[in-house]
Amino acid sequence: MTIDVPPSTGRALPQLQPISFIGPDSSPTDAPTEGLSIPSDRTLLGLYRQMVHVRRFEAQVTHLTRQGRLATYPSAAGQEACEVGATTALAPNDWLFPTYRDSASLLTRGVPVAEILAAFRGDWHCGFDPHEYHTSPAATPLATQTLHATGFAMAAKLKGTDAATLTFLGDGASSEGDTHEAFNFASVWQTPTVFVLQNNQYAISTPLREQSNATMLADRAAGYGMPGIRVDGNDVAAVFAAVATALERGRNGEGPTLIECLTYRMESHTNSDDPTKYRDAEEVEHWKQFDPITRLETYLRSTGVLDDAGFDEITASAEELAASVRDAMNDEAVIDPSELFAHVYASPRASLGEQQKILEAELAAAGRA
Amino acid sequence: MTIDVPPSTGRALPQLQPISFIGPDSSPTDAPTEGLSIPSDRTLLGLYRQMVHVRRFEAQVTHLTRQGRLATYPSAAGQEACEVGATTALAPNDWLFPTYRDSASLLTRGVPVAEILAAFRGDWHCGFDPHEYHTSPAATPLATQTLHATGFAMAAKLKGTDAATLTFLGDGASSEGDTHEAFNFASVWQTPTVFVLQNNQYAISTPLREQSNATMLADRAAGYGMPGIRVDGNDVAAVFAAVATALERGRNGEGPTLIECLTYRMESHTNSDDPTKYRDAEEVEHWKQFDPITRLETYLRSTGVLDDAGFDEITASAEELAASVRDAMNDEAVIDPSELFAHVYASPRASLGEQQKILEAELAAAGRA
Amino acid sequence: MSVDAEATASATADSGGGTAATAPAPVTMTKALNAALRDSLAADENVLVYGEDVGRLGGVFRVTEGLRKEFGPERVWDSPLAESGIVGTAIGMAMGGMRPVIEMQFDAYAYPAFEQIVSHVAKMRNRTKGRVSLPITIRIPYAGDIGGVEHHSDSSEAYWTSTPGLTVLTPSNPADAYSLLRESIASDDPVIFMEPKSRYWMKETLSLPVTTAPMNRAEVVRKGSDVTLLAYGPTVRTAVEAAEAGAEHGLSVEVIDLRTLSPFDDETVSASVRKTSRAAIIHEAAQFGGYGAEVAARVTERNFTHLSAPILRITGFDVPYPSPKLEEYYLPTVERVLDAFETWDWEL
Amino acid sequence: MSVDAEATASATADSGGGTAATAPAPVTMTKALNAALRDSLAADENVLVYGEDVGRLGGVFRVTEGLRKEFGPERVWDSPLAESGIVGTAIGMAMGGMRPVIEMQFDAYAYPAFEQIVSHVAKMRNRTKGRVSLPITIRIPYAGDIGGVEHHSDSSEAYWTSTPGLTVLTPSNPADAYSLLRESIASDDPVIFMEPKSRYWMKETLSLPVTTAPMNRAEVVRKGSDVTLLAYGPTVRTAVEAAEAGAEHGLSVEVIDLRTLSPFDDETVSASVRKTSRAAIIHEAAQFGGYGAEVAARVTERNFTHLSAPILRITGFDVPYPSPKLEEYYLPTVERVLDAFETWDWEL
Ligand SMILES: Cc1ncc(C[n+]2csc(CCOP(=O)(O)OP(=O)(O)O)c2C)c(N)n1
Ligand SMILES: Cc1ncc(C[n+]2csc(CCOP(=O)(O)OP(=O)(O)O)c2C)c(N)n1
Ligand SMILES: [Mg+2]
Ligand SMILES: [Mg+2]
Repeated sequence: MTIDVPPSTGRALPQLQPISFIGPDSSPTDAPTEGLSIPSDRTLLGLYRQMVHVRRFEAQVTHLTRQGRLATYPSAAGQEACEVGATTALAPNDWLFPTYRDSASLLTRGVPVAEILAAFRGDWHCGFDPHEYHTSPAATPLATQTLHATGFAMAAKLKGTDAATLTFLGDGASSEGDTHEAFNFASVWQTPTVFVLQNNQYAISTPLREQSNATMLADRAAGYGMPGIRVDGNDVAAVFAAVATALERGRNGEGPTLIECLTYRMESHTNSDDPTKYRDAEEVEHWKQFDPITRLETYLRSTGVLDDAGFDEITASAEELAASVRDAMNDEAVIDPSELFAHVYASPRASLGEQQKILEAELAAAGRA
Repeated sequence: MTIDVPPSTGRALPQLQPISFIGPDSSPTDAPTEGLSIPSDRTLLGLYRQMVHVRRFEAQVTHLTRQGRLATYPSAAGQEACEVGATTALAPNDWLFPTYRDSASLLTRGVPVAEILAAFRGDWHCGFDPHEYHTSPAATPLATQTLHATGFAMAAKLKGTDAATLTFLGDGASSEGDTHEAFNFASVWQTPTVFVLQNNQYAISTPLREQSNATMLADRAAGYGMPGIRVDGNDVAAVFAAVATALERGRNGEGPTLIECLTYRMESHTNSDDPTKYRDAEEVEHWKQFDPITRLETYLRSTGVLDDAGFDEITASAEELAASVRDAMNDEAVIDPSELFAHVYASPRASLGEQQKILEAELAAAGRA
Repeated sequence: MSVDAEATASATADSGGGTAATAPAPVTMTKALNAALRDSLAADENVLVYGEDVGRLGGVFRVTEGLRKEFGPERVWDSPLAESGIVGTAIGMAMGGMRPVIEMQFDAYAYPAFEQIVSHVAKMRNRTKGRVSLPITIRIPYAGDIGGVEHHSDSSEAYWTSTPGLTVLTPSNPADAYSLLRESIASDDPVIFMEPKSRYWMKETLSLPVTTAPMNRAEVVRKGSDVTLLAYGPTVRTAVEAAEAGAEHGLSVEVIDLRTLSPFDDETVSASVRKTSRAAIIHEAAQFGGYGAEVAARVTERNFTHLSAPILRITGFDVPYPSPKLEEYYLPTVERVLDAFETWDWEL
Repeated sequence: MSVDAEATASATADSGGGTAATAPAPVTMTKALNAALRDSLAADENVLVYGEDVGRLGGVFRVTEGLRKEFGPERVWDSPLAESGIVGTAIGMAMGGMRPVIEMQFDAYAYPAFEQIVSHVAKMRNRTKGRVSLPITIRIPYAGDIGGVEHHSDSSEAYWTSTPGLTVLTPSNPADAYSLLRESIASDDPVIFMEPKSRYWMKETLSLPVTTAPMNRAEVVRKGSDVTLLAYGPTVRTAVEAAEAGAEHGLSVEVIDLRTLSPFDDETVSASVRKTSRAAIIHEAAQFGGYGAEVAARVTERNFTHLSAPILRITGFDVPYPSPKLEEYYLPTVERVLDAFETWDWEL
């Protein structure tokens, strides 16, 4: 049957070696670049600065969990190049659809420290105003946000704005049905959506090889007629370039892109996890050589973009950020119990009013109102 | 980063031209065959015979819906090569996981006419004993059965039996999250599962181009590290050979296979559908030239495997089948109202007993018990 | 029903208004729904209609017939076949300023979207302290009595009504179908809009647009003094027939059409129950954990001393929705209603 | 708890039995569940345990700890991360003769599997007129009071209890956790087995294996004569504390642990209510359409003339499960129970 065979454009499976500009040894690589260009020195310095900041931020927050002052925190330590590289590539009007893992991206997006912490210390679920930061609430149900990012991008396309959307998802989340549906809807509708799949090789304890039998997760894209590329997720230059280009493609009406960032989760899943149950210390040790921050630091020093003074200034400002985290924690918000009822519906419900009265009476009786 | 790049085996995207042995003009094609061999004359004659039977069966059933004697029937007219070719390739111990579209496969699997009709005339949901025919109830919720087929195959693998499973799904169903999850589980677990995707180019009214932007749906397979091939779904020789080989692979521990069968739904979605709203008569007309039955008939006559006497015998036996359909319809089953309660739980529930008494009292009062 | 320039300019959040009125004519529920969608699309350019087969085909029940042609495939279109995808993208679209009206083809086919509905649609406003509204209308054809194959006749209202954050409506007649759907689409709260399949072809003489009682209000559709019979969607007709049959036996039955399942209109129902002292609720869904349980529980809580008898639930049995030949035994009938009334001790 | 040859040979459908008894020792609910899984795996080679992180890690709550090591990765393993996939494959495995015991990592993460559970797990037996059994146990950690992030504290029991075809159990203590889980796994009916997260670390001195009352029976856990207080899972402890507090005020509260939510043990509950004439149900889930509605409705239907007051529901409020700092205001407390009792007219 020689009929109805559609054209084969965009069908080929891409490179196996991840796209990379700056190698683990901090020198330029001969890895494929797929036509991308390395960001300017200025951009690289900004990315470096921001990576240092988010790492310091996460170290501080993780420390607070160890002290028992915060219940749970999923750190993205080791994944700063993905978080910062991808998020920095966004234009202000673009929207970000992050997950629980992506506090570093919230910080990069400009969400204030206190508002990021608000969610983790249990003040309120979201913690910030999504419309203010063009950033959706961090999604906890895995993969669900990939569809929100697709729908938002469709709205932008229909309204004719130039907003694109970026969503993060993990290697584990890639197994959920919603991921498939999002890839498909985005490609059929040709929405300006960039899917940044942070393949950190574990979904809590489940290693990649038990999550997928694919040669690489970027290979999923071909099945949707969507470009899929694999990037060294610890090379922020590569992540930034790939995401910026994909966003641009989206804005130009060329549809969505899947970007698999190969990286590694250096910390436990959250502080309540025990990674010794499922991975060797050597494996973690091995991945230290690919650290995204020291790699860029050495590179920037070698090219003269960073010197000791610059380094000290960045370190100091990261320390200020850490201090602001501690300050924010000391400034514990008091949550009004009426918040329970205030935002369930746009139009108030009589029965919720009745329930609120019950609670108020209870609190009054306990001398708490 | 040159580490951790897995081998590229099985990664390449397959042929674009569908695998085919016997072309639309009934002569051998020069399409790719991917190492498959054309079935024996004897097998081809059996396939031909069964295709004639199922077509006659479906024509008869469709006629009964037109007479208003059956409510709804989704015919697979035009898709007989997929239905018969795939199902015939099964060994008796294998299990089939069909959909509402696949009555032809139930018939091929040996489910008696009256039991197939039982579901359509509203006697009971399934209509037959799955364990007797090694065939799951025809699934109505799209794509859900792909996971059942995967799970069953995993059970067979764990138990060390040699059963493989085959499931049908449509181009529309391929968009559901469950399809993705089934492909992934099957490939990670390397289960003996064959996914036969009947791409008949419509999901009710929705054309393929609004369902998927993929060049071909078989391309999905690469993203799971699973072989994916496209077959001329109107060439029963190709379908049979591809499915038989895939089942064999599965039994040999080589895991699942996705087989996209390119075909066309000649009838309306069901008899309550109005296809004039969404497709041209010319398109349907165009597809007549690819008819799977006339194609094989001409081929078998040309090779001398089929002669007039053989043809007449097959036609006559198909007429007998049609007569048995009419007989079965005249033999209307009386359904005992207690069936409502009999099979909800393995262990009886007191409250259902009470409800059954209410119903019995109602029927007694109405003089119906 | 033509949508003129004026309609586009003036129609706003209030249902009805805007469209030039049609002369009174018999209108089916599908036509009324179709008109509500058309008028909503005309009234607000952010309104979008998509789902499985809602475009070219006009939906398997023809509720969206003609809309793609009239408003173009950028406003009304066929989506890929994936319900979680449909709801999930609608969430994103609503965050992006749209008011999507999406269709789940049959009741049981909303289940793949369960997580998106329960974990996001219902919770986004609360999660964001009101910063993010999701004005999404999810249309779900529901309930049975159509001789459908398995999974085509579920009554899933209890799943939605027991989920805080959702508003759940169900019309029982063409006028309400129009008016409530327009209100749903105009609402800033997400609405589960349940359409009783077996009543799609029910006709009523109407002039459109029509504005009926606002959502969140139940309606007394037949006055009575002995019993309050609560119904919604497909069972309102059964309830009225039961009231008529009761009248023949000297029983005066007040029938209330709930219209909105969540929130529940305690005021209207309590007023009636305090008058009659007896109440029953009728629905197609199974009894155990069905919506009738909430009705019975809350009406009893609020009116215990006014009740002469327990509130009865006249419902489907506690079994999966049966195959067509068993449907007649499953569905609550006029006789089952009257039999239930007889179980009460009328001396109390 | 060692699994010896004898255990493997003799353990059958009856829970307990088989494993050599351990000396009495304090056992947490997680340990009891772990022992039940271990003994079930040892007793029947068709029992399989899989799900997200249940293998190497032993589950995020450590309920499956050590099982992969003991029984090997062909019996106990980590699946890909997809709940519909986990349930859907379990259906196929059960059709193929296995008895899968699968875990949904948190309550809200069963929602992606909703269609597989509601449209297939619950209906397969009925659809096939009993030809196909699905002996699947779906373990769901549920409810709150753990300071969890969003989606980690849902009480979803009403979704399952309102679905005909499912059996829904929830233990409130380690002994029941062991015994009911063994019974679930041995049952030919699919079971939704809901584990109260906040009680995972509750300890009881036990000798294992232990056989408690069979499933489908409620248990009077504290005798009383003035009020019947119904509870399950996490709220049984609250109920007992409320009964103790009530006793200080001269109120004699009978506490019943429902244990099985579907089916409901009408007999045990009615007997108690006929004695006390007053009843209340306490649960964490929101009130509207919650499981308590069914309890209130059916207990009232069956015992109306014996009741002196309406059945009260002491529950979470009708809002999405709140963030940790609001949790204490949301969850039903001993005070809320006692306040509720005061709303009754005690003169009646
Ligand atoms: C639908 C759903 N199922 C399960 C979970 C529980 N869970 C939270 S994080 C996680 C692992 C996710 O792994 P991955 O997607 O690789 O992201 P990573 O944590 O590595 O960033 C799981 C299973 C969830 N949040 N949502
Ligand atoms: C989960 C689910 N959603 C929607 C439907 C309604 N429905 C039945 S058949 C169909 C189209 C299926 O198309 P395809 O998968 O291509 O199979 P075909 O009918 O062409 O054989 C739809 C939308 C369904 N059965 N299940
Ligand atoms: Mg990961
Ligand atoms: Mg199709």
